[in-house]
Amino acid sequence: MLLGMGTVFVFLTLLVIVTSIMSSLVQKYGAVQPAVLKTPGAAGQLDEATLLAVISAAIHAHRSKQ
Amino acid sequence: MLLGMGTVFVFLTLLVIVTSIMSSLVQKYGAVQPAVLKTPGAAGQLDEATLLAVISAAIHAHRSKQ
Amino acid sequence: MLLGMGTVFVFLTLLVIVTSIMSSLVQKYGAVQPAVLKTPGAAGQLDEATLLAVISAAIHAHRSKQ
Amino acid sequence: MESLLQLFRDSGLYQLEAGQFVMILVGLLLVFLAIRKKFEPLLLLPIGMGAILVNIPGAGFLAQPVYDAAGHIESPGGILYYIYEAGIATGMFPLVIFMGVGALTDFGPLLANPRTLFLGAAAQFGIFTTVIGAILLTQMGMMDFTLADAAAIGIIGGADGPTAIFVSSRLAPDLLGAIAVAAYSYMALVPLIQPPIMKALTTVEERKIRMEQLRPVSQREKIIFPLSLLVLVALFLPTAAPLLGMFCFGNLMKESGVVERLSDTAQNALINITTIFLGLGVGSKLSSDAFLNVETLGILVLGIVAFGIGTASGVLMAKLMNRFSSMQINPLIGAAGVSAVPMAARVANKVGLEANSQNFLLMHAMGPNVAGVIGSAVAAGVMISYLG
Amino acid sequence: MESLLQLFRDSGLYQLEAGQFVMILVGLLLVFLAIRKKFEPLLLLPIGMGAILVNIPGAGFLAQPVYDAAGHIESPGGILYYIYEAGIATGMFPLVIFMGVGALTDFGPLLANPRTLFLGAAAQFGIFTTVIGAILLTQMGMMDFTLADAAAIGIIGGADGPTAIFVSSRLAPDLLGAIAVAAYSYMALVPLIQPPIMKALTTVEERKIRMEQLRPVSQREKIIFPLSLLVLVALFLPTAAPLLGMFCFGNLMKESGVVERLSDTAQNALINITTIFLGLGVGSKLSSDAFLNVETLGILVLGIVAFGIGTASGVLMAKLMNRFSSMQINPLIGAAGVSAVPMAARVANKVGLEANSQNFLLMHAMGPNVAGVIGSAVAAGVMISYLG
Amino acid sequence: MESLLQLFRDSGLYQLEAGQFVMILVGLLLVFLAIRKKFEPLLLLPIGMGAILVNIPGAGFLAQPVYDAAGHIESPGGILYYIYEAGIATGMFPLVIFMGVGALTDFGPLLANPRTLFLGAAAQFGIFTTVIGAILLTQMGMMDFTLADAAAIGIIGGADGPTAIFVSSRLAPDLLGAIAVAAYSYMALVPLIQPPIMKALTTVEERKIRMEQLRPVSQREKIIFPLSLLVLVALFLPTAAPLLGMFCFGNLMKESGVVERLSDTAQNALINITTIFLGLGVGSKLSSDAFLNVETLGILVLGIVAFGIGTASGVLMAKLMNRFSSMQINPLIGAAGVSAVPMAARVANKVGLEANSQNFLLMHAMGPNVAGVIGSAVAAGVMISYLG
Ligand code: NA
Ligand code: NA
Ligand code: NA
Repeated sequence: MLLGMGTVFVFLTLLVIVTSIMSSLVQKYGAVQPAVLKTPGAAGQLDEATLLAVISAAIHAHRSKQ
Repeated sequence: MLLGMGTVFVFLTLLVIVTSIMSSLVQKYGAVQPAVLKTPGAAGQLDEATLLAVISAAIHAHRSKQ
Repeated sequence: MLLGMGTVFVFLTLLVIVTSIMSSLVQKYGAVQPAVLKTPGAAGQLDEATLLAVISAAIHAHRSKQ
Repeated sequence: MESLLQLFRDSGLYQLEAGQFVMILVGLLLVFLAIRKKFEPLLLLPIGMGAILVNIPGAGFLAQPVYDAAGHIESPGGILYYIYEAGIATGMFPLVIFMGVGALTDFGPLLANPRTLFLGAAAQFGIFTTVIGAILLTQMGMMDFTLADAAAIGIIGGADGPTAIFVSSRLAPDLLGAIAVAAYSYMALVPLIQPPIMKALTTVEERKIRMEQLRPVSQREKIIFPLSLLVLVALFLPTAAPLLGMFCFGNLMKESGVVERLSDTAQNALINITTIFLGLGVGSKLSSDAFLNVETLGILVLGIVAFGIGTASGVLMAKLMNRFSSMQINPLIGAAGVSAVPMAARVANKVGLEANSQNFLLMHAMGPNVAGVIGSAVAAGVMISYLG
Repeated sequence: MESLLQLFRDSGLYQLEAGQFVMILVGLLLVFLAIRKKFEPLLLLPIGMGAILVNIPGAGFLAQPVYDAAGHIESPGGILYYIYEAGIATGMFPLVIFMGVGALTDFGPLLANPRTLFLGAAAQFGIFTTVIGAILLTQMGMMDFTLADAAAIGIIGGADGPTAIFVSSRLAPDLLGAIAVAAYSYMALVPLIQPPIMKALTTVEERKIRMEQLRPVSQREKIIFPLSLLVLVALFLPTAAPLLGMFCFGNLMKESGVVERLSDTAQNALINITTIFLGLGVGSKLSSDAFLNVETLGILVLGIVAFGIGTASGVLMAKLMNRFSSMQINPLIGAAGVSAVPMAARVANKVGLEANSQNFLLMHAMGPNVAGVIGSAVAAGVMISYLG
Repeated sequence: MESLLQLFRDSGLYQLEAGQFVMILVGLLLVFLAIRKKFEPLLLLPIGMGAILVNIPGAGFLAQPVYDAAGHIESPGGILYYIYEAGIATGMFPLVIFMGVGALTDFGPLLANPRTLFLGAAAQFGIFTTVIGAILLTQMGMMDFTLADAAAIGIIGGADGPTAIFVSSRLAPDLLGAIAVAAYSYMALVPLIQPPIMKALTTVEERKIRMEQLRPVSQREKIIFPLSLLVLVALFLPTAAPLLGMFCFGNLMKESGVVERLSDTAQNALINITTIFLGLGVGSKLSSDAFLNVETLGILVLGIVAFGIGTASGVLMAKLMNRFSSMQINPLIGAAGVSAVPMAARVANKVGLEANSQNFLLMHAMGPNVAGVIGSAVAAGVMISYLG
């Protein structure tokens, strides 16, 4: 059981090391903080398409009035 | 494979014909454009019942005050 | 089939009796009407934690400005 | 050339039998009724589509999967096969729907006036009469129903779709399609079927009876009620426990107020997903050989008789109760005892308003209405106990 | 000591084979492309994670369950095993996704201009060319594809993920992983792959063609269309009925307007849940022995050829149609016939705007775009009819 | 008469055994604790209802289905049978829940202060001590636990419900009910169990330690972290990969920001649906013969011991770390290392505020809190590696 507890510790120590290295690398090289873009992803694409559709329809409608 | 492609074309040609006939029939006979009713369906019925309940409760309450 | 119908009646009669007793007991002893607390339950706990987090972060931020 | 022949042999035109063609038309009719006439569209639209799909020759929607010796899929089954076997043959879908209905049900009106449970009991009279009717028709040689078939048909009179499907899946799987279609069709026809019966059995004076405002019901009563019901079921009618147990569980999730996210899901995402698949699965039972026969006609006739008797029994029970009590009940709300929530309650309200434009019966009718749900589940338990 | 050895023997380091290591890197690459490059993230993120998980040695994600004689589970299977067997081997997940896509699709632009169906047909040309290509490669001894494999690979040219997965699960389960990855990758690459082809095959004048505004389409037409399509499928191409039947059902739920809660669920909770599991299940097919071989290279090359030919055929078909009709079509919208909704339509719009900044093609391109979905499902039906 | 006897023989009263009656009371108690005392109601309400249902004699909630020779259902199984076999025996439900928990978890505080992972490691000490305790109790002849049983019981000390259920389903299915009930009960009792231990092991001065504000963590770190964790698991502890793989997948869906609709579904509809069925399925393991015995008592006692030791170890580890570092940690946050997210973190915050009303520890405690989730999943992997 000591062995079990040891494994948990060794594994989490590894994770601390990897995480620390990762964080310092990101902070060093990923200098430009990526703005938290709320990209809607492919899921949002249909909505975006709808939006574009609405806009182009509005433009059409506007033009046909002139 | 030409056969496969042919089948796709024949099928979609049929669909074009059927769709065109359907559309012209609808436009001819279904003259009165059915207003796009947002009928909430049976799902909404409970809500509607709740609404009615609230209304009748309100009327009761109003009356009991008089 | 009379038996079947009888069973339904006997069972629902029992339910009427039990329900009536239950209701009168609740109205008698549960005098203090438990306000209908909209407790968000464990599910809401994360949100609550987030809220607390935001508050404490705001306090920290405020303090660090001083 | 060979390929062309293969394609033609695969085509629907080549394979289509008359029965399948008629069933596709039946499916289209159900879709039409759902969309145009708003006949219980949540169920009849998927059922109609399921009926169309299952009758497309060569499409294999009901194909059984084939496994090789190692247990790997050699040829996959059809989607409707999987849906039916996993959700309907097992009884899972109607039970999950019942849980969702429980989470949508407010027992407040029933708790404010528990006597309305008698109305919900009386309205199940149609169920048992119909069973006798089905047995008689068989004895007269006009139909060929077993006792189990008769019981499943009778449940149509309970005006409760999931209960009818659950009982059919246990007692008469072959009739499931016809029974479900009949149950949902008659539920949709409540505004047409009930009013004449209600008016024939009541005087204008009775229809004008104003009922006392219902007392407010505490949250605690609403929490204890489903638990009491469940304990009674456990003690006296365990065969009704699957349906009523899930129903009480759903209701407790709602009323307890501590698991709102589960209650919301049971009322929305989960019941909707299940409804889509339940409808398709029921539709898959509408094959021509199961539907296009004289038994279906018998089911439709017996179903509407059951429905009518249930409505009448509810109204008459209310009149009977008025003889023995000073607290008068408007007999119209007895008709709501058939279930068909909340349509039947609204019909009672509407007929009441015709007699007296100031008489709002809706909340009073919701009591027998939800009592009817319990009543038909109890009747289902009785049937399964005798015949299951 | 014994335990320590056991732990080491269980560890990934000890067991990891080179192939698994490479496949974990492939999984990480897919995740990277999904997150950083926004390559169809809804699918490629779960697929990438599935690929990583399935290649962890000793984690047992694909372990088969072991049952004892009494039918009880002795040793449970891995989660990816259950997901793959229940959802992908059966064809359930792609069909449920297709239902959701149907509920997300607006056939209005197609109904306003049904001739765009020809563009959706033409763009399937790539599918059939690729099949011939795959057969040739095999005859030349460079690859080893059966006819069924070739058909499944060809569907990549249809630029429709669920269709490709459905066909692969029926005709070439071993290639499913590579085919799905290729299909979704190329769908994501539409903005890179299509424009050069579109520009090479059209003159600036053609790209400037302004199209008439689309007529408004009534709700009734939108309701009748999916039913007409379904009847045609039933009569002439039943093997396409699983895909198109579910698609029409989803669309009818949306357009009928009477089952909004079901339609909402099909468009959201249900399609999302299915997408998560579909992605993981597809990823589970990315084992090193199934993916790291010359066939995958062949699939990738053939896939992009199919894609390119499909794009070109759509554009050329539009030009051909302009010869025979006075109502001019901007040939750019022909490229949208490959499906990849709505990315391909947006690319057509963008290339059109480059030629003429007042030329909004998006709505016009949505017609061939959804026609492409129908077209590739029809092509899938043809393939399954010949080879299934 | 015969029928009446049948009904009576079917009734619960006739069949009810004392054990079942007691277990129904246990179910009602769990429901009461869930509703009135808000003890983890999301799980304990469904578990309690499942316990009631499964102990209704003759209701058949756990009935096994019977198939005929052709593979058709002759007699369907009970709903709890299907739920348990499909979702819990397979391990699917806890894994799906873990994915949802991943999508709900913010690793920000942990990334800002990765040393808190040591606290999450230390708090697993209770797990291993308990295993030894269970073995000792068996050797003393007081209980009868196998090594696998002992390991499953120990996981209660991890204060993580899905992990406990997952491990039990693999190592000790017979104890699953009691272990799950113990795990969730103690998680609910965190505000009662932890404070005395925390206060006994710390001085007022220690509890007053103010911690530096956490640095902001970039989105990129949050994206890379779950992938790093997954790679480490793949390399060094594959048996923890099912739990941590799904957890990392859920977290990546959330943090990547490109699949919001999937992440939302994983956090809501999907986790809620799974929670309902997981609870019912766990409850179905609360049969009288599995629960009403001395082993359950042992599990309850060992569980709380494990919990207490875990809490103490976390606090002591924090004190130890303060000896070797100038950056002081308030030892109270060590107690949050047991998991029980976010209750344990809130308890740390509350006890901290009692010592110093300006000391907000919540965000600092979230680090060890989520570290505890990782820690117990790692411990679970170790157990399965040794004993699975
Ligand atoms: Na009823
Ligand atoms: Na296509
Ligand atoms: Na833990």
